[in-house]
Amino acid sequence: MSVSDMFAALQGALGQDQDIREEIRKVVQALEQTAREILTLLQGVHQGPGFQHIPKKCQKAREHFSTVRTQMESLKTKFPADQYYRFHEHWRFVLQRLVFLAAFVVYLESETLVTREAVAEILGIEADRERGFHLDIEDYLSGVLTLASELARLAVNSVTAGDYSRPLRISAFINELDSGFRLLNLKNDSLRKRYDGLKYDVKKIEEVVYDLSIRGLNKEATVGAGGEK
Amino acid sequence: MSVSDMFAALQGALGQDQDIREEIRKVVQALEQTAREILTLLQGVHQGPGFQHIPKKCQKAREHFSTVRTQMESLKTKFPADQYYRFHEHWRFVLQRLVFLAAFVVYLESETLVTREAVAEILGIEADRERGFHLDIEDYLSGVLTLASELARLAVNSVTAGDYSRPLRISAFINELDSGFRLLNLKNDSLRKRYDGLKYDVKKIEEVVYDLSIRGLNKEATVGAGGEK
Amino acid sequence: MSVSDMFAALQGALGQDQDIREEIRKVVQALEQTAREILTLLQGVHQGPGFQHIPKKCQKAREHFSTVRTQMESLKTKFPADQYYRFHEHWRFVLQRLVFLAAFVVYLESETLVTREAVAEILGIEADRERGFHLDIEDYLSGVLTLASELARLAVNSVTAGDYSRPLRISAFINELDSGFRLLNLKNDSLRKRYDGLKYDVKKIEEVVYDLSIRGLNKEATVGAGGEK
Amino acid sequence: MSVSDMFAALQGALGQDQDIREEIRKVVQALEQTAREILTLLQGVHQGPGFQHIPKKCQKAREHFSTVRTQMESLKTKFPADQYYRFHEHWRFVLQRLVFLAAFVVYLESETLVTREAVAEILGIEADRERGFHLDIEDYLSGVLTLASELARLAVNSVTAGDYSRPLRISAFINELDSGFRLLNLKNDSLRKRYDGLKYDVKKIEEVVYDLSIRGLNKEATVGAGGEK
Amino acid sequence: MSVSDMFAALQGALGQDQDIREEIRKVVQALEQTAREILTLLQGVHQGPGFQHIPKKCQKAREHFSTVRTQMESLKTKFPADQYYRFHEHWRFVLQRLVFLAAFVVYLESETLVTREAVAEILGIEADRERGFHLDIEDYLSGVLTLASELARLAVNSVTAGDYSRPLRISAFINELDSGFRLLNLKNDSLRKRYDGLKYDVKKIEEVVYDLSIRGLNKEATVGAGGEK
Amino acid sequence: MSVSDMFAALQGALGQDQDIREEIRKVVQALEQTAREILTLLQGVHQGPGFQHIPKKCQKAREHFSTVRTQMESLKTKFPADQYYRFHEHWRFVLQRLVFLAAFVVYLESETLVTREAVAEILGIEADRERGFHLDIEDYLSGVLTLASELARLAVNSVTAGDYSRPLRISAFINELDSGFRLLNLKNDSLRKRYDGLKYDVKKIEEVVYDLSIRGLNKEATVGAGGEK
Amino acid sequence: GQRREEKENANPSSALMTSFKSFQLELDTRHDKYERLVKLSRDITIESKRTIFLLHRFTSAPNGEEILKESEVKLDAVRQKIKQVAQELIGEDMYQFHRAISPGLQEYVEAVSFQYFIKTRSLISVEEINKQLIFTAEDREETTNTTSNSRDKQPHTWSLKVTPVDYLLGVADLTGELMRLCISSVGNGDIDTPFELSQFLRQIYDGFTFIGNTGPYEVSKKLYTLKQSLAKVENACYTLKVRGSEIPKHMLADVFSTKTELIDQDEGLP
Amino acid sequence: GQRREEKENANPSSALMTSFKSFQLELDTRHDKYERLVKLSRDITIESKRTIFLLHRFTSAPNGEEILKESEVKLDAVRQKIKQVAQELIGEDMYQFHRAISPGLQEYVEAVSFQYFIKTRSLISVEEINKQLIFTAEDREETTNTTSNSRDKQPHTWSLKVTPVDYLLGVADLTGELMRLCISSVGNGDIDTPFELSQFLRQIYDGFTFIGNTGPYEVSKKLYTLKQSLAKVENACYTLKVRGSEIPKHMLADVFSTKTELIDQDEGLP
Ligand SMILES: [Mn+2]
Ligand SMILES: [Mn+2]
Repeated sequence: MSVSDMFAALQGALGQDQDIREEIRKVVQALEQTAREILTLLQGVHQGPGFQHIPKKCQKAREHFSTVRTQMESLKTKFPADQYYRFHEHWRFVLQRLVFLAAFVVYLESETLVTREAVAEILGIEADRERGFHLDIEDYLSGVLTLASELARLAVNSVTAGDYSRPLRISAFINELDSGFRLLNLKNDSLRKRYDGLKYDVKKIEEVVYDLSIRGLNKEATVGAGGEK
Repeated sequence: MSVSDMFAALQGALGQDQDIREEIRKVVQALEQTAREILTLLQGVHQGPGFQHIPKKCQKAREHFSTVRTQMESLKTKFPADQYYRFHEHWRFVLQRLVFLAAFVVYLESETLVTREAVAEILGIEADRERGFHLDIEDYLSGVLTLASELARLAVNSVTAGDYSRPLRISAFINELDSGFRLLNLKNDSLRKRYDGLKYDVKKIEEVVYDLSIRGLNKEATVGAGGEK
Repeated sequence: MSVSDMFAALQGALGQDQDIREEIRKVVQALEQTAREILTLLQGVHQGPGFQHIPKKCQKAREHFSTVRTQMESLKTKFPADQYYRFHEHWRFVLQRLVFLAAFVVYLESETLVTREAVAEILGIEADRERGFHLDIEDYLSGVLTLASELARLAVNSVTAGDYSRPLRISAFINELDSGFRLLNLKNDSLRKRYDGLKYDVKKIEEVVYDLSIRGLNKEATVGAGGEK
Repeated sequence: MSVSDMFAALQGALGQDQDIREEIRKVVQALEQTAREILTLLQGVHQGPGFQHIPKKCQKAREHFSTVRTQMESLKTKFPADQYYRFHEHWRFVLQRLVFLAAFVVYLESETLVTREAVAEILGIEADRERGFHLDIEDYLSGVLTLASELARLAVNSVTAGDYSRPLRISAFINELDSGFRLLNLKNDSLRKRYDGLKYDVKKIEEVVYDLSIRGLNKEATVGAGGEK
Repeated sequence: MSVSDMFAALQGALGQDQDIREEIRKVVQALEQTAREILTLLQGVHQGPGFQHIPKKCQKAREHFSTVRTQMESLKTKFPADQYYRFHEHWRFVLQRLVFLAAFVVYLESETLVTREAVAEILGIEADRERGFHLDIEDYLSGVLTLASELARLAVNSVTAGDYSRPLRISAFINELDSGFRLLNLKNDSLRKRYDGLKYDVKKIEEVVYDLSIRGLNKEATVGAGGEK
Repeated sequence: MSVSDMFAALQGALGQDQDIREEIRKVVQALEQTAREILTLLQGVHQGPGFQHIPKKCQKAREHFSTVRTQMESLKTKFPADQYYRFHEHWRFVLQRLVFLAAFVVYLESETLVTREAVAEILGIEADRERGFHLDIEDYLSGVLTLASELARLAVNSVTAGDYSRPLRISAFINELDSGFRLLNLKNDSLRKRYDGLKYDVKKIEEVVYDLSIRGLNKEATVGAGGEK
Repeated sequence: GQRREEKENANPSSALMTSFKSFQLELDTRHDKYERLVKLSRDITIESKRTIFLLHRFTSAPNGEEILKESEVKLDAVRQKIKQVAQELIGEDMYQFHRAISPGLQEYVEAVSFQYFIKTRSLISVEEINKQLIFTAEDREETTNTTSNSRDKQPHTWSLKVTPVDYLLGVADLTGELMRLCISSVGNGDIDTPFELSQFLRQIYDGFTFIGNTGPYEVSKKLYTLKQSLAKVENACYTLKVRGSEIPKHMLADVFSTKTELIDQDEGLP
Repeated sequence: GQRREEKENANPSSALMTSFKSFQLELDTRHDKYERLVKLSRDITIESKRTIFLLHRFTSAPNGEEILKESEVKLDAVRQKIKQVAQELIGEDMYQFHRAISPGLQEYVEAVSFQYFIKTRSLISVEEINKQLIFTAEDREETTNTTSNSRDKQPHTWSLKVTPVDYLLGVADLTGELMRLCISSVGNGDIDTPFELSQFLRQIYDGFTFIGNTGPYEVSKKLYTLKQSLAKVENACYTLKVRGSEIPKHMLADVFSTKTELIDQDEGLP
């Protein structure tokens, strides 16, 4: 093989990489659009009347997630399956956001923490690296931390909407989450930083519970909550 | 699965990543040591008497490369095969240096450019990503550019050692290399920068050829070179 | 044409550009001065007694806007009409500030969002690019986001001043604004960043409403508000 | 004159300059030490029991300022009077800090803003450039902005210490300060930046007042304050 | 005095300062323009044929320096004489450049180093701080270092233009300069850094002289030079 | 012990440390001055006539080293003997420079590499850490690398001065040095970086030897050198 | 049901929501146009860079004319892209989108002025560049036929003007390419080009010095690199001169013809 | 053959080569020691960090004593590592290797002072810390028995002294952990700890203010973060005070016992 043949082949390989990145960028943009639509849908729960329509909103969000799955399917085809980490940065941000949205839907439906497996299924990807396009563990955790923030806000707005039991349940959930995170020996700087924010969410919710307690509204809540279920 | 079980599992995964990096670093250090030994060996060619012992030096270097292959074998076992690019930065530098050393040996032996396939074989890795731990194309090119610099220096020292034909042959080789690189549409900043250096190597060698020409030593060289082969 | 003639011509073009910019800077400074005066005037509403004089303050601010219109008239003459975006950066900041001030006045007067057309009229410019010096849509939106911040602060200070109904009305207004912004597909970095700040304003106001709710002051407010209108 | 004679003469001049700077640095270090002592002393007011000892602390601080004046007297002798701005950078930082400390003492004593003339007198320097070592206007303003921050913190800690009236008075003071700054046409980058921070202090104090108001504690405060005075 | 009266007074002082700076900037811009013209003029000496016109170019440059002196005269009137160092940064850069240009002219004319006194006279300012607007010693040295760089370039281009004697003279001159600088005890960071560059200029010129020597061109030069003088 | 007592004690320790550093800085300044004088003296060898006075220059330099020894004696008294590395950074730079200067003198005298023991003796310190204020091995090596650079320059200037044998001897010396350094397993960043520079010195000298070879001047040199000794 | 639900958030038919829907449309239109222009600009950049790479082969190859022709074809393709830019900008204030297209235009200036230098050994003017960026309807018909007929009837022209600053920045980068050209000329035994280049680069350097800091910051920022490039070219000339000094000038031609033969021989070998 | 070949480069028995071989030995010995110390320091850092994580669980768990005990075990393990460091430094100038071990020691100071605060609500002194870093031979025997007998016979002690600067930097970082402790105390309904913490942090802040810029740069660099932490704690106390103001103090206990019950109930659920 002549030197110039060798270099022509090399040139081909270099160009290919650029093309792949361009393709990935396009799909990621579409994913961001879908994520924004789901967000808009779910924001409604914070407002007074929204509390009554949570199930319907969740159902609608579930429909949007089928679009996500189609887009993810497309994303997977854009690059060789075993080069996930070569291009990771491109979809990292939107994936964390989608994890949050899925976790929010699951929480609203069942008041439980979505597992990594379940969220992967909702997004149409794998929980396990060996099995294909997967959900990186740090991205999962990052999405879960965003959920905690959102729930702190939801606790405040529940009170405004007259629902005094929800903050107590959120408080228990967030406390459990906090215990979970304490088990982790976080090294990663950005994740550690975001985790520090969790303490403020815990504190905020605790203050709401405190406000309810000193007014005896927590008891009312327990009764009310009992009746609601 | 309880939240705390979930988090205990997550913690395991996070710790694993750190361990892998630690392991990789160790093997890379050993590779650097071997690379330095090969370099010391080959540096001898620049000095007067060294010119006569090129074949023996190449042979010895070849032996060192078997150590490299063993170390590479060990490196491959340190991380999942499909996460090459997750850890690429760790071995990038030493790999480029080894490419240079292999290319230098091959040049000294046969005055040809080692192909990507051949260098991969010398290092005990794959030229093709699909087949396992491979030689990234940019790393290969970077090593080749280091070779060009070394040859410019060799041309100068050949003259001092009274070998007037070698610079002419180096000149032809480097010119061909330069033509090859011109075929590439380089985007990558660091590679482009290193490629700019090639022009200076070409220029330096050309100046040597020029010096020989104006003294008529190039003709002497052609004769001498003919006899030598 | 010689190289040096060519550069002399280029130098001429560059010099002219500099002169224009100098002229623009002077008018913009005057606009900033006027904007600062309007701001000082409107800041008064945050303080206790200020709440009673809102209408008067608005009226006074309206007078200052006639100065703004005169200065804008002067600004338009300083550069070729079709090169608005060439010099956009110079007046961008002050224009956004003036949009905010106009939007604040309009909100205080009628608790509505000023339209782009209306704010353009108040500032003596066009809403439409084709018709002359106009109000860029992103500058309009940026000014509106500043209004949101200011209203969050006003909600806090209303409570201090004993007006419990205003925060509820601000909350409804901000929520509507937030929904509106969520319709937008923001790309622009600085606007996007400022929009991200909106969620803190929303949260702050939610917390004020929460504080009123848990103390039953929101009902009091509604009654009071009813009576007030 | 030979080149080496020229340079020998130049070295003389350079050496002199360096000696002056060395001397200035020493006095500035002493000033910093005194400033630190005053700061440590005044920090005590944030502590619960410290509130009762404010007058005593102020008196003690006043004593330290006589040390400051002695040190300033020494500083003035270290360089030719008309080269103030040549060495300005050396004492700029400590001077701003001393202005803050003097302003803090004066505020604690009388809840008023110290004038430039008064602060210059406390520090044993001139308010007016023509009359000698003076207090640069920007350094004065910078010190005043530090005071605003400190008062925001004091408002918070006053509430914690059970003093509900002080935040109301601080709020009024800071509002007046804010209006004052709005009269200025700041260009200087660092001062402008620091001024932008003032609005956070204003907001922080407004939120403290809000928290007191919504709980009716501001009325309690007014009553208490009335009794206290 | 009320806070707002105080700030109104402060604004007066701040405005004045800003006006002075504005005025200074304008004159400095004019000086930069003149400096640029002199530079363009002198750049011609690097051009092959330019060597013959050095005297004419110097003469022309001298004429431009009379413009410089007029502009300097104007600069002096823009601020109180004893606040030189307050505004030093504004003209520092252009002054260093003018020192370089004057030193270059003087070198081209007489192959000597211009003294601080002489350069001050050429620029129409004082060498001595006590006597008025003066040339700061570090600015003088900085300009001289720029000269050294320029001469290294000139040595190279002289050879290209076939003048083999000039590099030898430049080499002697630069060596003397280097010895001079070694007498100085430099602390100043930026000047020190620039001085570190001098050794590269020295080395560059030594290499030029070397290239001439090894080819016997320096003897030719001496002969030629002898004849030239 | 109260917190404030603890901090008072810490402050005492820190103050002491500062005093020691201040003392050290003063002696180091004096050493720098002496080093600069030796440097000025030795720089003379690069210039034409300097070649003939090498022995005299070396002798003079030797005298300056007795000043160095006195200053070193003083340095040793400034800090506790077993805290050498606590303050190492202060004298590191000047010590490396002095090593270079001593090594240069020794090379000029005998064309050998000064040993660590010998250089320590010249500087009046120990080669061995256990025996007192010693010469750190990295500082020794760093000084030797500076020597290599200086010799590359000397090779160039020897040719200019018509001494064609010296470059050949320097070349042999530098090659030996290079081999020596390649034995070392350098980790330390700054030493490693400086060592990387050695290859440029080697290359430069190789090019000088090349220039001599191609012109047959190296043979002349050998003859001349033989005769010279 | 759905209607009611939407109401929960905000009334979709409220005045505010209506106006935000119109904002959405306006912003999306603008962003889409901007995106299209960014993509065109990227294409222009890539193709211009490739043209420059191609032109660097000019010196080494004996097929100079072919390479020039090929570069002309490539630049024509780039100009077709610029035409698309021009069409996007009809009725717009071009400065609104200037940031999107500026990098591409600068790279085009670099490429076209490089080609021009190789052909004419002189600097192309900004007017000359802009002359080539006036496109007529006929050009358009060739590429896009889907547009309405009414427009096709009258002869249209679209044009785009490279700004002085874009031109200057492109020329500043050109000097880097010229430096590379110089170094490889030496590497190819071409002894005239370096001297021509040093003279040419000095003129450009003088031009930039003359403009100095009156231009925008980006321009003055390039001055340092420009000076470096010039120094490299000057040093190359110096080396040639110094080495050439050792033999009479008339022998140089011989030296290089020998050299060319040698290379030709080498190329003939397997 | 081999001998001759080596000669080509440089005479391996020349004085220069001999001394460079000794340099190699010396440098390698030093670097190896440095490397070992860096690794020990990393282990110390990691284990100290884990101890801190563990101690943060103290507030939430009812099993406080257990956690304290567990932390003591962990810190003992850390001290065993520090002992290894001390052994490496026998006969050395510890400052030569200070940069290698400083990060680990700082983190240890942070961990041990955190534990000390939780136990005693006061600041551990640097003397107290150093007292725990004196190790005797018996300690050594437990872990390493491979050393020579001759040494074992005489009772040895090794010690390491944390420098004032390491201590200060560790304490500065401690304040960050204390801030986290404060925020989560509020989150756990503990209303006393925040007030204690604010007082304690203020003392430390005053201490750092007192030291100011007389210490090295790293210390003054921490001042800003320290101030932020203090502000966060002060704000938390403020919030508690303000919210607590709405009910009579004697009722607070009720509020929180209710709260605890509620959580206990929750934990009892499946
Ligand atoms: Mn380019
Ligand atoms: Mn920590």
